Amino acid sequence: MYEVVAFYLFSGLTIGLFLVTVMSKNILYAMTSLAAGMVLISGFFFILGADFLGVVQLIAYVGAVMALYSFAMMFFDATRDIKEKNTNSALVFLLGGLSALVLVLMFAAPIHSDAITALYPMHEGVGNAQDVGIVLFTKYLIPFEVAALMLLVAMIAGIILAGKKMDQSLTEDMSADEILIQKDEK
Amino acid sequence: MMENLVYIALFAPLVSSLFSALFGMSKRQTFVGVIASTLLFISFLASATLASHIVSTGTPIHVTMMDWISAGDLSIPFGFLVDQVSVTMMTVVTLVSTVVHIYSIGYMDHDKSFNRFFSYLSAFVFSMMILVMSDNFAGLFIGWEGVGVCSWLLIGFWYHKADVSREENPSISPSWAANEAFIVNRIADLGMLVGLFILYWNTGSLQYDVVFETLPSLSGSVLNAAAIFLFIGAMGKSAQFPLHTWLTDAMEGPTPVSALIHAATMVTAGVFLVIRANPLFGMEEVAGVSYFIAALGTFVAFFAASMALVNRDLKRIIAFSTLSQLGYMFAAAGLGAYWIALFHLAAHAFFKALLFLGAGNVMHAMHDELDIFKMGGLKKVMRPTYIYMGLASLALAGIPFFAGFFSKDAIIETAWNEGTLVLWAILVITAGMTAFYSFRQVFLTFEGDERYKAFDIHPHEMYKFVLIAMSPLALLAVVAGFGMGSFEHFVTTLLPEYHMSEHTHHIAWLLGLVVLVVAVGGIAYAYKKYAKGLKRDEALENSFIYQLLANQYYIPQFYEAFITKPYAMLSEILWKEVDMKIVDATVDGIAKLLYKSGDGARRMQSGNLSNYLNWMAVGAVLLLLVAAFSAMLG
Amino acid sequence: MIGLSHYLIVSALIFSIGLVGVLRRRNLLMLFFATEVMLNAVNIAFAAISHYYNDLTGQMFAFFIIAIAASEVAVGLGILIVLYKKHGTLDLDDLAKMRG
Amino acid sequence: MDNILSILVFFPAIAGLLGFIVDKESARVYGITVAAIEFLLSIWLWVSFDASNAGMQFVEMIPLIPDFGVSYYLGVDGISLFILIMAALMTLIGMISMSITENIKNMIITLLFLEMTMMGVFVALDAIIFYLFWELSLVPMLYIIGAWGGNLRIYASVKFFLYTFAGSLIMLVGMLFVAYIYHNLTGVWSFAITDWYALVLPVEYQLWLFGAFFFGFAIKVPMFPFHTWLPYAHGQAPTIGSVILAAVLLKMGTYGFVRFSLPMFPDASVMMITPIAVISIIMIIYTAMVAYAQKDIKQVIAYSSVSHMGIIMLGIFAMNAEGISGSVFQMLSHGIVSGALFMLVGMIYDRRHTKMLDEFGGLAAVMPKYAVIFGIMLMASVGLPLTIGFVGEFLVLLGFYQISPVMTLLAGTSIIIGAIYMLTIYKRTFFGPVTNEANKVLKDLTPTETWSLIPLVAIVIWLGVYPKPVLEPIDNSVKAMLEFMDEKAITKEAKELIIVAKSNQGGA
Repeated sequence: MYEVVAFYLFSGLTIGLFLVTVMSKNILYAMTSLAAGMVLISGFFFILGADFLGVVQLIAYVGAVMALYSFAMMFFDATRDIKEKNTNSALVFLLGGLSALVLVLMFAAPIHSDAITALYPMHEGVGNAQDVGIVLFTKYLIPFEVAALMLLVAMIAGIILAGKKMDQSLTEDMSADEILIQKDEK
Repeated sequence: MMENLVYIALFAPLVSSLFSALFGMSKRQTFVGVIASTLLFISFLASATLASHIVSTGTPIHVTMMDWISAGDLSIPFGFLVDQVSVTMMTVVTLVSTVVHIYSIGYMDHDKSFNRFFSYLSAFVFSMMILVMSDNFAGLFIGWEGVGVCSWLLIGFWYHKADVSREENPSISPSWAANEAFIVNRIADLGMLVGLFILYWNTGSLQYDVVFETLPSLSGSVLNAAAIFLFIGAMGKSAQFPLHTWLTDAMEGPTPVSALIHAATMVTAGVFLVIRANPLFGMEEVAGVSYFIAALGTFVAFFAASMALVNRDLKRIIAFSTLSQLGYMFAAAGLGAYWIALFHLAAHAFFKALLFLGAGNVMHAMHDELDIFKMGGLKKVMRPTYIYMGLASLALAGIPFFAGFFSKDAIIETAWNEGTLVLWAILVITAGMTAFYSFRQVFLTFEGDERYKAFDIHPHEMYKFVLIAMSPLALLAVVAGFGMGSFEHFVTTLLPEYHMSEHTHHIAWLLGLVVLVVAVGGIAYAYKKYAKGLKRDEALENSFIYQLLANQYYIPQFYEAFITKPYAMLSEILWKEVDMKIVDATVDGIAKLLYKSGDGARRMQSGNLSNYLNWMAVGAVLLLLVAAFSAMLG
Repeated sequence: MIGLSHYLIVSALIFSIGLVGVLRRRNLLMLFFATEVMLNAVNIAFAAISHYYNDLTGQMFAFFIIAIAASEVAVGLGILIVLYKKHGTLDLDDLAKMRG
Repeated sequence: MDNILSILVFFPAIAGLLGFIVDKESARVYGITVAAIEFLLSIWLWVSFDASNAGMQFVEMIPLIPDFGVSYYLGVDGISLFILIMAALMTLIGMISMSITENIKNMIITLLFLEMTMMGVFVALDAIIFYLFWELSLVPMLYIIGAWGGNLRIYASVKFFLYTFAGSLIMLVGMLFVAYIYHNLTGVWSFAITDWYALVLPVEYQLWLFGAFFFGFAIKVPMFPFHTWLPYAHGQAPTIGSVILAAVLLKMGTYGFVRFSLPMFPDASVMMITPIAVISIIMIIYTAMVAYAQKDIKQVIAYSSVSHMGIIMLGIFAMNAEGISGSVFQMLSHGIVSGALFMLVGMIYDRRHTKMLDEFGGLAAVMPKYAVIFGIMLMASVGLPLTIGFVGEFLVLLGFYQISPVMTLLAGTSIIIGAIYMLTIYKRTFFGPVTNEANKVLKDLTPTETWSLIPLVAIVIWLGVYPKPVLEPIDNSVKAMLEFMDEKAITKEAKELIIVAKSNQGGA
């Protein structure tokens, strides 16, 4: 029973929060609601018994990713409202609505095939983290390593991209070209 | 020995043609004509020897030279068969050809394309020899088309003449007439080809002997179809209605050509085909077709004679008369009297060639003037020609003891004998008309007042040697009829015999008398009307019937208005409207559509990431929809 | 009782919200947020499927998605910063340099 | 000389590469020499060809991609042998009579490459190799039309290229599908045509595949309504381009039908007889009428080509040895005759720089030799007996009569309307008085021109009088093919319609 309550609660909150993310003009609001939504999503994971995933979600998303966004925001002027020309909004909502409709219809349809056998079944009495660990380090070892490498590459890339010309002020009204010109003149 | 003679008879004209062709582009050389004539004479001698051999032994000579086409089960050799029928044709063809060749040396004397002329003329004889000598239908078709091409070349011999309006010259121009002849013949040739196909697929061969042996085992409808299509072929070559218009237009060619091709030999090829294929046409099952042939022949005999009555063109009158006589031959062949048809063919070849050559003399004398209304009184300067043409006309009119009397009378008698009284009546009337127009022409040309003087023409007689060369034809035109009995005996070893019934036999003298009276009546009327001089009757010349006949029943105009012009128009429409605007435009349209859609799609590449995302979403949603629908359906 | 379909529907809805965001937004940073939303929606679906079919594969995929999302953010934000330095804006309409 | 076929294919290409270092002045002589050697090689091939053997000869096979069964597989039989020789001959004669002077070196090299592709198409026994040469042949021709053509050359060459290319892509899909089925059935990949022959396909597959191949071949032939690229290509191409296009490239399409469609899909072929015959008859009559309306001599001959190709198509679907042998023979005949006609038109164009009928008239008096040779070719074109044109046309019509008398009658009108347009252009060009002042001073054929045409005239008459040396090997191969088709056919209709020659039953 509590599962039902939790599900609907989380669902409602998540959808609401994400709507704020998508609709808000203020980056700060958007980011905050996004972070909150992600926390709630980890709630889904806990309900679904994917404890480890939930934890990773909290750490990686809410912790790392959102932290990154916060830092990034500091480079931009986040206090101002974003001025956007949100044209074609009819088309946007039509497409969004349509895709939602179709997806919902598809997922709401009863699933016929029961004959799906688990490739890597969960084990009774074994903790989720343990289970995940076993599969991750046996069957998915190579993807896992590749992912690790990818993260490393991404990290370096992020540092290099963001770290260029950190000595220059970004708040002055100067375009990058002008900055470069100034630099050349020195 | 005899085989060699066959080859000599066949190839001497070819050698002659090739030899003349060597000098085709150089200036006139008399020796070319002499050598060509000599070679033709050799061919004639060989044919005559073969004829006497066949007469004495009665066994046909059959030689196979080499394979021609063999594919699948079809095997066509170059094989030649010299039997009673073909040897008759060979002798007639080579004899007339030799005379015409010698005649041409004189007639074409002043033409700068003298050598070329002999090349064409000999090539024609070669083709004609193949036509008559072949032992199979395909070989016949080679000759059939070969004579067509030579006729095209020779009709259009004076190709440099410009096109003029139909009122000025009913044949427009030699090259126009040549093309008309070729194309009309091609129409008939298609029929003939189909006839060959029918025979091949039903008998498995195109050899005469195999085909004729197999015929009795075939169904009636096949036989009828074969007979009809073969006869369509014959109709074209022999210019039967409605494919007759080319023959009179073919008179644009030099006169020796008209004499050889359009009177004596080529146009009789159709008759020859029917005679050759007599085992087919004589069958019970195809009696209907044969009767149609006879009826059509009779109709053409009358139809052509009617047009000859009023024509003013010397050569065209003879051409119409040729047409009319071909009708007689078909009537005989259709009624089953093949040997009579063949006999009339031979006799007609002699006197009609003579008539044409005589007309050539007149033309030569009159500086190519052909209007008989502008002649008259020529007998003073051209007595030998007058005699020749007179003899030939007597033969044509069927006056007793001339060649035409025997053969034409036999045909008319046959019509009576078969009980086809309507045909008989028409043929008798036509005989009268024939006599009238023949002598109308002779009298207008040679008798009466000398109208040519008004046009400042100074006629002169033809060269002596030419006149001498014509003498064999004149002789034959007079005496050929006496060989009828032996001829019958000779050819009926191969052709079916045809005897008059007792009853007909008894009243034969009466029938002959009727024809004679009608013919003499025709001559007498012509004499009365024209011998003293030309008195033109405006009222008559303006009457509807006269105009109708003078304009050939408006058939050429009809063809032009309803076939030639619509064809050209349709072609133009097909090209400009259909091909350019529909077929090609569709292709270009597809290309343009692709180009335009590319141009339109280019706008999607706005460079704005947001737009791209929109398009991506559109695509994704579409894919989702497809997935959803296919899931629902499948 | 909550079944697989419920989760999937929630996932679909969240995904569509993300889609709307992606389509609607002109600010690159906001676009990033929207893509995060979409990624998370998919993660929910994976986890749910994993749960209901008793199979770990779904979770594995979710892990990798998180890893990819993290990399994406790292690189993407780096690029955003460079862009901002260069153009002083993150608005897509102003960045339309690819126009052909 | 076991690998004579490889030599035949690659000798021109290698010579073409070497051509780059040849001096510009001697390029023409070089090209003619190479083409002559190539022609002699092809004659040598004929001499050593065993006419009584109906199968593939001089076979060469080198696996290229063994995993997918692609191999370098060449061979020649009676059907392809003579097309090969004709291609070599027409290239040689086209080069001799060529009047182009600008960029002559490039032209020679292009022609030699073109010759390679033509040879390749006709000897390839592997579908991939066949397709390779098939597509490659477009490139030199595109270049010839696009670089040396008339005013609309870019439009014409692009149209030619894209149109035929689109068709052959569909054919490629068909080929891949056949290979796929072959793999499914046998477990190994093979693109060898001889292996594909052995496939017995369900009728439904046959129909689809027939359709796929049909597009590739039909556009090349070109069949109505895919023919509109041809008048443009011919109209704009230089003489040499038209000669090769008409003589050889068009034959690729009909050859494809004989080589692929008939033996691989006998049932589908039989089922498609009526539609194809209808299209062919439309081709024959319609394009002949369109030809009659043309104002440009070259366009007349271009449209007449389409009309004659209709006869060839009809013969291929006669399903008996008479028709198919006739059809293959007609390919040779049309190649030589239309090639010669295009050369003749090119010669008058060189003199007057116009091809418009209205500009001419009375040429027979000014250029008698030209008129004579044109006349002979014209007569061959309208199918006069004892010229090369008759044998094929006669056999085709004879063969097709077995299928349908009525359609044969309709197709037979070709001999009438063919004569109509041909005689009309002849009359308008050569007969009548010389009206145009410019025509009065025209020179007759030069010795080079005469001697490049004399061999063609000789062939036209030789093969008209004695076609046996050529017809016999063709006929043997065709009979063998028909017998094979008859055995392979699965539907009753096909078995009934395919006529195995009596002389071949139980034999070969």
